[in-house]
Amino acid sequence: MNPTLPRTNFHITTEAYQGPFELVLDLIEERKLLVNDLALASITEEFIKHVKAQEHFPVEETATFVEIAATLLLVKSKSLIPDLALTEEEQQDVDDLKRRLEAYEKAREAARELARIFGKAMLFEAGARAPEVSFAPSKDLSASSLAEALARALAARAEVEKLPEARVKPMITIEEMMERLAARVEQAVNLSFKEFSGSAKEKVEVIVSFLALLELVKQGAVAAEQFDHHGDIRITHTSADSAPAYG
Amino acid sequence: MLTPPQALEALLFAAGEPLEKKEAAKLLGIKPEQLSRVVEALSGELAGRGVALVESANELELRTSPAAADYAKKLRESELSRDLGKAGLETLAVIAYRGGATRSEVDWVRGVNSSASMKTLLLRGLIEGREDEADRRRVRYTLTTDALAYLGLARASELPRYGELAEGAGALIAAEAAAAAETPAP
Amino acid sequence: MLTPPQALEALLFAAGEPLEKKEAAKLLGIKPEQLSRVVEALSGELAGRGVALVESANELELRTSPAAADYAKKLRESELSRDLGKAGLETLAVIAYRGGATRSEVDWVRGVNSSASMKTLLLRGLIEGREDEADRRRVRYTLTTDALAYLGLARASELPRYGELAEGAGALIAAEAAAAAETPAP
Repeated sequence: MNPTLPRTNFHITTEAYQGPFELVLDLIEERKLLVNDLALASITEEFIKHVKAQEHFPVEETATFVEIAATLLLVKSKSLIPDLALTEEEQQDVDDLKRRLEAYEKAREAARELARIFGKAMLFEAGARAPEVSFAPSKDLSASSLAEALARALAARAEVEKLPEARVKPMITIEEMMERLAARVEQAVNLSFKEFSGSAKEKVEVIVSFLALLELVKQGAVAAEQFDHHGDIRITHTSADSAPAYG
Repeated sequence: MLTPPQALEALLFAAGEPLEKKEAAKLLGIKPEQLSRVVEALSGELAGRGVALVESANELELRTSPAAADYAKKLRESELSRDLGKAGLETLAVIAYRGGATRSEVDWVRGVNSSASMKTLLLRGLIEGREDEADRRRVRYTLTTDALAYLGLARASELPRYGELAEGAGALIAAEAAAAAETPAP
Repeated sequence: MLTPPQALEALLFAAGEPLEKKEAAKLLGIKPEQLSRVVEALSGELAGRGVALVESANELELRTSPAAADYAKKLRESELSRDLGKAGLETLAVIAYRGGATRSEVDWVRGVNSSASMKTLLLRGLIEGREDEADRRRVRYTLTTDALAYLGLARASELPRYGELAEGAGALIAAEAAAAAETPAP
């Protein structure tokens, strides 16, 4: 990271966070940490607070924010209770989040570089010369080929508009996951309670407040789910890759 | 930092058409009497290349060099004989079915920038542009009479599946125009 | 007789717009795989001149060189269009630094739905989509020569901090696998 780069363009505080990765990275960078388990655990609470406080929450992304909150909680749980064994799927979620954050961190840095040079030293195209027009139709031109071309273009557009809705992920799985996680954390605390010695009281307090936090997220998940009854909540992975050729 | 001959080359390239010598000197920030040395230097640099500097009494222009005439001719022939392809046909179809369209309207229906296709269709005499009657700052493109005759059509409504396709394109344009009016840059 | 780089310069100058690489090879009478050497040679010959060769994944175009921006700007003030927003820049960055990306890859990296940004970039002609050669059901988006020109770059490898910020092949494969796992077969 280059500390000399102007970054004001990207830290307009009144602007709503566009996506969860942006928020996670901002919180990590504020603490001058690198993307790792420790950093993720240390920002979990703050992330959830932000999510709950954000009024202009992009509706479409609600589900994604809650999903990331859930994964962060996994990391946090593991950091508080090392005995807690993550399932293979959970561990995969955590690894996936770290990989994506690393990729996004680079993309964000790259975007700053592009912002710095975009339009600054433009390469201009050749000046337009008056075209010598001569009527030259082509072999592939006919009334029916025009009809086919327009029908194809309209169909491709309809597909692009439609695709996001096709990939709705049921929110219920997140709520279930939260509940499961809460239950497992409680159990793990009970199991290892006797191991707590001198600083036990402090640690118990941390975990109790953490459980309260989990409860909040659960409520958030429920709220998001209820919202889903009024409008579609879209998950970000579209593969709406059908688009007409440029030209 | 560019030398004056290099700056002149860039200016003439960007101008496209012949540039007045007085204007060129002004844009280069030199005195008119200094220009001839710059012109001479650029001519020398371009000697034997694919592009040449053409100088008349009052004007300067870049042109493909005589040695490159064959390539320019081949390019032109290829441009005129090529299939229109998917992008070209789509662009022409939007203009045909709408009975005329602006550049943005074509872009909106296709979802991509159509400048290159429009240029080709203009060059091949398949469409022509006129000031839009509703908004004089815009150009409205329509099929040329040659194109309509080639397609064997007296009017747009004779196109296959006219009602359905014209309506589909119209709906997209209306939706995009409304969206463009309310959203700023992303 | 012109050398192949000089002939290419003449062709691109005469075209006055981006020329498909395939088409350029055909017009030069060389095999497509021989083109990259000619492109390299011409880029070298144009170094320090007022005109530069811009190369995107699929096309070649002559443009004024970065150093000439201040001169050319005087002639073409109107072309300077508005900046891209944060979302647009991030989307452009993912596509640029990965040497092209599918829509799901962009979403995967940004963690948000990027359809709106992609649409704007397509409409502005800054990216173009083509069938992915590895998987024909997908569309791969790459920068256009126009996007490179806005950035003042002749080719993607000149992007700032390219080596450091470009994603390695490993990360790309991970992204593809993740996207494939979450995408039901169409």
